Amino acid sequence: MTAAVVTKAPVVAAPAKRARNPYVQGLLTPRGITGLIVVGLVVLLGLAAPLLTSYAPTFQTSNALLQPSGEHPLGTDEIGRDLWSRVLFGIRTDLIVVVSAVPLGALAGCLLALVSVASRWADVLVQRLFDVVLAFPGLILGLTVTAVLGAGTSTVIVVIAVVEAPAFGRMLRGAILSHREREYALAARVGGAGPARLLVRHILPNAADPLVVQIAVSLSIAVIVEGAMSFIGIGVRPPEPSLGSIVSGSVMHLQDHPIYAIGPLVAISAFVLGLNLLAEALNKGVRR
Amino acid sequence: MTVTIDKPAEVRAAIPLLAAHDLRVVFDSARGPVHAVRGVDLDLAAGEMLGIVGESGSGKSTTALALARMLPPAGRITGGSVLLDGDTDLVAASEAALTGVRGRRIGMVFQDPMTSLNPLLTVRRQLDEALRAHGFGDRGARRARSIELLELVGIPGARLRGYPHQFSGGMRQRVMIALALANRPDVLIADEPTTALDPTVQAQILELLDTLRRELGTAVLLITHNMGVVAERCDRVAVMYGGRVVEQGPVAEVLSAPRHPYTAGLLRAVPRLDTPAGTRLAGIPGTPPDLALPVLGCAFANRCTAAVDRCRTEQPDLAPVTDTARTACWVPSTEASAHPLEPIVRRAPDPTSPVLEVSGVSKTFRSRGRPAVSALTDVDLVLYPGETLGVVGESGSGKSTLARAIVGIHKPDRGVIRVAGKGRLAREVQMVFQDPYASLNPRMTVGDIVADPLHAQHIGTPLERRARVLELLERVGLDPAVASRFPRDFSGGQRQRIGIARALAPAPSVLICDEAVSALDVSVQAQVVNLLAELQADLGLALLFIAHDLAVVRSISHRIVVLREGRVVETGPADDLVAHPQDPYTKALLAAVPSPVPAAMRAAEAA
Amino acid sequence: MSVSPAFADTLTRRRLVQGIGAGAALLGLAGCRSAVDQDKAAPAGAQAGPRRGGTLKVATLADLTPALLFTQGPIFSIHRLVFNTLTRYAPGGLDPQPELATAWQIAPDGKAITLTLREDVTFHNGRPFTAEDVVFAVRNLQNPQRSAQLRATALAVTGFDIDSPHRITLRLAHPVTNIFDLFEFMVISAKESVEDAVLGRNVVGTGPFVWKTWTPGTSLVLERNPRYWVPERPYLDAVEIRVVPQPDALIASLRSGQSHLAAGLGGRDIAPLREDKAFNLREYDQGSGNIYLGVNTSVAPLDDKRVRQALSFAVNRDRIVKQALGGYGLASAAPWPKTSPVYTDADANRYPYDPTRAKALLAEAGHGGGLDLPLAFLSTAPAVAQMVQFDLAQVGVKTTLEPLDPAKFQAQLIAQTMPALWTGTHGFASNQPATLAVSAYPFNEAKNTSKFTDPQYTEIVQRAWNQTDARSAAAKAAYAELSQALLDRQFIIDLAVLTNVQPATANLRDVRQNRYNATVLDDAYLAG
Amino acid sequence: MTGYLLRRLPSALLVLVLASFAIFAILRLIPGDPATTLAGSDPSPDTIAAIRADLGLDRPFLAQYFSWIGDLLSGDPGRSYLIGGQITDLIGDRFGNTLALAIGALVLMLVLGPILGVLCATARGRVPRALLGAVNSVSLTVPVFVTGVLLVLLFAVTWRLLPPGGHQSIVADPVIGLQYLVLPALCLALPGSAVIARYIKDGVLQALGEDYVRTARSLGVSRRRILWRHALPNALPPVLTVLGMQVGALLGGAVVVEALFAWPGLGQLAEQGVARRDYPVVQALLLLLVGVYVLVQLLTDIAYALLDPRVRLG
Repeated sequence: MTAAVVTKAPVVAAPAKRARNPYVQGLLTPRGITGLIVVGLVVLLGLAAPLLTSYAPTFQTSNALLQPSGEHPLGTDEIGRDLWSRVLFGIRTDLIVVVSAVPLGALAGCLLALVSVASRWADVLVQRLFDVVLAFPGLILGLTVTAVLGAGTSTVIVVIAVVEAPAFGRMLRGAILSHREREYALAARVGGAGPARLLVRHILPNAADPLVVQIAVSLSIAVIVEGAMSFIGIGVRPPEPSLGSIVSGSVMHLQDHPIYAIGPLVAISAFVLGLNLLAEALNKGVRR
Repeated sequence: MTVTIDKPAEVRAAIPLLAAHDLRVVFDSARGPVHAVRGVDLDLAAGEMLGIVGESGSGKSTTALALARMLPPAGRITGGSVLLDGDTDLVAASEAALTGVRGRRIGMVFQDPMTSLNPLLTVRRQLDEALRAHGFGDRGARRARSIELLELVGIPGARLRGYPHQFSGGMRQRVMIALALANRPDVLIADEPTTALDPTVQAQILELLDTLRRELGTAVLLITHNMGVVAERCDRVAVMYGGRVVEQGPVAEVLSAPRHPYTAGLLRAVPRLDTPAGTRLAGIPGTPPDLALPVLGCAFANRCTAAVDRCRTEQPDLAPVTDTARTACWVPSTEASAHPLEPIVRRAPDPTSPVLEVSGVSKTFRSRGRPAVSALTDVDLVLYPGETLGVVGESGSGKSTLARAIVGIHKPDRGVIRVAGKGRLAREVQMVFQDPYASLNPRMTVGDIVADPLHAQHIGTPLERRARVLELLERVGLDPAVASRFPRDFSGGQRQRIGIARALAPAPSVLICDEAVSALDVSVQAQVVNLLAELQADLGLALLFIAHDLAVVRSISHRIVVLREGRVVETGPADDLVAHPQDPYTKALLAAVPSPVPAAMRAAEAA
Repeated sequence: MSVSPAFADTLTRRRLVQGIGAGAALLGLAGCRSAVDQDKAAPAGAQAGPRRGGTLKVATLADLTPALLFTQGPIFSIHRLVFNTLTRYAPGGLDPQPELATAWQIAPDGKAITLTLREDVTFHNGRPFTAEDVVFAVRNLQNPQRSAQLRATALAVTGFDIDSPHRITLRLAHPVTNIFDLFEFMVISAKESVEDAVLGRNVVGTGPFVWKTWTPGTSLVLERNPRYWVPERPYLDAVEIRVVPQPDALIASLRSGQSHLAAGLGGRDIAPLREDKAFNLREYDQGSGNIYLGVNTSVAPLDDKRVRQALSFAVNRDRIVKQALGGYGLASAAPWPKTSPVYTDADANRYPYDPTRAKALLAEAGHGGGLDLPLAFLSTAPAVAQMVQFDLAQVGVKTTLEPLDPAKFQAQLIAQTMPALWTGTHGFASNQPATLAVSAYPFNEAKNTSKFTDPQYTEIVQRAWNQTDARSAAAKAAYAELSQALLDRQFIIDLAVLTNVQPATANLRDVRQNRYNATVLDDAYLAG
Repeated sequence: MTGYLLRRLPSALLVLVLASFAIFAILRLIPGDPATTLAGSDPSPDTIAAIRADLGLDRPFLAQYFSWIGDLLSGDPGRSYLIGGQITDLIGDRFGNTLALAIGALVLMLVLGPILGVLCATARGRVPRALLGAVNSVSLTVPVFVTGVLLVLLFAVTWRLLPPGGHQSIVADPVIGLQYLVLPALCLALPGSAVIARYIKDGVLQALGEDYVRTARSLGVSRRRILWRHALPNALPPVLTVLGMQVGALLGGAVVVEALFAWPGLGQLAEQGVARRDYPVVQALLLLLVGVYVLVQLLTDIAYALLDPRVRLG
């Protein structure tokens, strides 16, 4: 008779393991914390730029290519602008660019992915479209788009968004297709969920994990693309500083004034490295 | 250090071939150390077959791996010894010495033949590698030996050049055995070698192991969760629970007169093919211990009906109860346990008008670049209100395709599926899925999961839905308070209950259970099967119960349908079909099911 | 990440050390023969006087564009290597010297010029040079597809009288002061090869070097013309021109001895070489163009001369020369280099840096409250625009920078669609002042980017151009008037004359340039 | 296998067609045209009109597109308007240089990546592991123009071991040519190496946890053999996919590296071509890049099939 008792008696679940958000869990690893600190520091420097320097980033002193001093912690550039100020405001520019470009690209990619899973016909076209975008090296795409739209921050944003969109699109498409066949999704269909409910309520929340990781990865790629575009002279408009344009300016003076390159190199490397650490940490958290 | 040995009479070696003493294994996990094996004593004599049985988490596979120090990176041996030939302690041996032992002295066969062979290398290369590792001859000799080995396990030597993916599961397991036996080891450790295989294949592989043992004189350590396999093949058995051996002795003795309450419970929970339809299975209450937490006293104490205070404070050691058997229990039962048969209270089906009719359904899967696969061909079946129709068949028989076609996931190419009743299909037919882990959306609370069909079909007001969820949770034996928890907090059996609650939410008239209990341990399986039987009786549900385990199907079904390669080969009342199978395939299926009753005892029962 | 114990100890210290050793071996590659020190060990024992032989290696920032063969090349021109011209100006002034023409006679009314040609000249393909080739050269420049800058002057030639194979008279529509500018500019090419030449297949002239092989974007090899009409010349066996499209690499190629001469570097780029004794920084007195601030006079309030003059006062030309040009330039409000017949210090300093005066002028024009204007610039050259922007901001003229890529910049320049302000460069100020006014588009009296029209200016330009004798007092007066007109109207605000400087190794001697910056290697040699 | 490839063809062709149209259209959207560049530095508007007519740029858009496609199909991509020379020669030459750079980088990648990856997968102890991880992270993330500048600062400015930029043909003078190649190739190879290292590390670690490795261990196969014969080969197929994507990244990175090191390759040609609106050159170049991408994808698929019998034998 014991068995009968068992099935009737309410079963209490095992003691709840701390049900922490997987992202938080990933970020609270040594890697994640390092990433947070580095990125936080860079972002803080960028946001607090006006408070940390007495020079405007476009102010030109009469002294070009000065060595670092108390007055100019990183020296001055070839037309006498304070490099410390330019690096800080350069971070700011980069922040604006990546923070607007990556979500734009993600949105575009995700919308295309949704179109793609909705119809076979659209799928073929969208996938080939992604192929076409991926087939062009990012910078050559940048060159062409810049030639069409003219140089400037908005062009950089468009280029980054276009470059990033396929990654998001493919990722989301793959995730949707695979989650669609999982048992919980089938169960939802058996339960009567229509395509919209299935997608929004069941599949997307589960398929979103890799996207969150991809956003961190894309942010770091965006910093690199902005840098590379500015480096080859098709980035943000002068006289606004960006990390890439400062590096670009410094290259002319590597031989006679190498200190010029230090500030932007450190800033850009730390930024990208930090974002990558975050991406890795998130990835670990999600995979766990 | 002396090891007491209980040798079967027919084995006369003074020193066991392989002996483990107080073996302890700890795994590192996110939740801290897990004491998976907590002091195991085992010994294996030359030429014998020792079975280790236990449910998942009992530590049987970990023990098997630890014997050859093959633990995965997270695991480590924290104590005890493993003596080979009575002198070489493998726990303390160097890695180089172990490499010499593995494959040469101890061979291993693993559970999943699909993943246990290197997919990139031909069978020949893998056999060659095994031989080469122990310096077997030159290339030519190794090649000759490889052919010999393949033929030994019943594969034509010509298939030497094949890749693993070109072999069926059973064939791969044969290759695996050939690999393990390549260097004629004295000990073969077989870790659930047939669990992933269909019953008929399982029988063949076990037969092969048995033959090879007899011919080559290899001692076999057979790890399994299947009492029937132990009963049919092993000389001795060790029952594991909570990381320890709780009972050990000759098979005939342990299975017919279990001394440990756990062994007895396990034996009661195992469905037997000869149990008539409509019999209640006996589950073991509760869940296995969490080995990440300290275990005080007997690990089984809180599930044991006979437990006394001492059981909860003091850990019993394995102690002799007879000349040949030992058990670790403070209150071992002294007489052979009866096997009471308890009928399920169930309604008679109403055969007037079918609630589900499947007629002439065919389904073929086509994918680019691969030959088309006919999953279903002209399948007919009917299901009446209050009836349980068992569907059995081996992998590839089309069972799951049939289930999915009925609930509308697959659209049949031909044929009609009719569901009586007024509402929409989704309201009338619901399904319980196989995988308790994959079938619940990990991002939703239990309450939301159960309420999902109600939301999806716009049934009831939010308040009504909430009440319904609580009612359903209680109905399937869960505390309604768990509604706010997430699936990850639940065990497999509990998740299946959640899945059942979800399926019941829209008050369907047909419930389809697609291998719904296959992934569960027997003690839990019995609980879930009983729950389903009760629900059917209470709610008058029609149940389509799909499984590959004939014994379980018989116990719950009114009628049984046998599927083979997408066709119905036989159908009939459950007891009739099992007792008097007509189709040769049904006969073969039945013959392949091992009975958990030792041969001697079976003979006694028959008499 | 945890690792199976079976794979322990794989990375031992020993292996790490081995790894480092392997890395060092890889670098050891540099030990055997280094690209850095290649050729640096020049044979000792410098000898006096020209030396025959050797290959002059030139590194240049940009390749030649065959389609633009007959225009003034911006970087390194092969005009005077493969070709000759009819006459050439003597160094330091505008005195024509004989080259393929040995003598010339201008008609009294200035409407014809008769040339006597050398008789001993053959093209590289063996055909003798005759008067017909002069006719072709002029017609070639008249062809709009050749894009020649001196086309306006070439079009003034209305007819040809060939007296003999080596004597020809060019008839002119009107007296032309800059006819010798045309002759300095106009290369004599073999007409049968011109279609090949503009496709870069083969270029045939009469010059000291013969076109050998061209690998677009990479290199051009010229070999000594053994039948050159100047005896014993050239000294060099060959000229190898390599494209190194990055200033740093260009300097590196000089330093490593891979090239003797670097072309196309700006004053700022060559700073690292200034202290290095192994190199000469060759300066040529005619300048290599001007940087200017263009003003669209159709945009209010830039139609007001006072506003334009205010802008001119607001710009710190000295700082631009110092920072943007690395000191290699002449801060000047007038376009003329110091060698120009019309150059005066007063004109150059007509608009000294004077923000106060600029503000006063702006206030006078009614814009004391400041202005906000777009400022376009060539995206490849952002420094000057940024400096101008900063200076203008100091007097209350706020500007928004608009980068344009070269093609777009050019298109807008020509289509007169430049915004209110732009920075750019122009040439043609180093010869007869009239050439600037008729050949440099920004200054064209009839149609220019500034949309500036002024009958008085037109009259002055025509007068300066139509003089019979460039050295006459009337001509000089007209030139001075032209200069004053430009300085007063300020539709083009000149900022600085670029110093023409080419770094070269110290052993390279006697390199010259003509007035259009084409390198002349007739007498050049590599000292031992 | 052949069938498997044949099925890939239609989508490859579709990519090429879509790309050719996109390329052609985008170039026409760019303000300014080749005529303005051809007209020299101080041209007059009628000069430009004459040149436009001469180049056929005054014809309708679609007519120009189809005549381009027609020429391409007949094997003639035309001549450069500005740079001069047959486009096949021009691009062939630059492509050769970029290819030399890419191959150099690829070789470095294939040497550095697996070494680093295997070291990462098998390293024991906190310090070596942290060190290798740091090397990997830094190479992976620091942009090429930053590593490029650093490499120049170290090897060319400070130590004067290698030239800071420029190019010499490897064919003509291997020793010197190689010295020019080392820095740009290294700079280009670093991120890819790190990606490969990461995939190999993950793949090897994953393979080491696979059942067949357990089988090999149970057979007494030595750990070295397990690493090289079992784990590494099984880690390779995903690396291959990544490698295919890295080739694209190589070409993309080449633009920056070529700019930094004055390497006369496709990147420079593209930059010049776009800047001067040299339509035929840019069109051919971009289409070539798409072709390379498509080809690399196909090659990746083939290599994948060769590596994995499950794909090869179906």
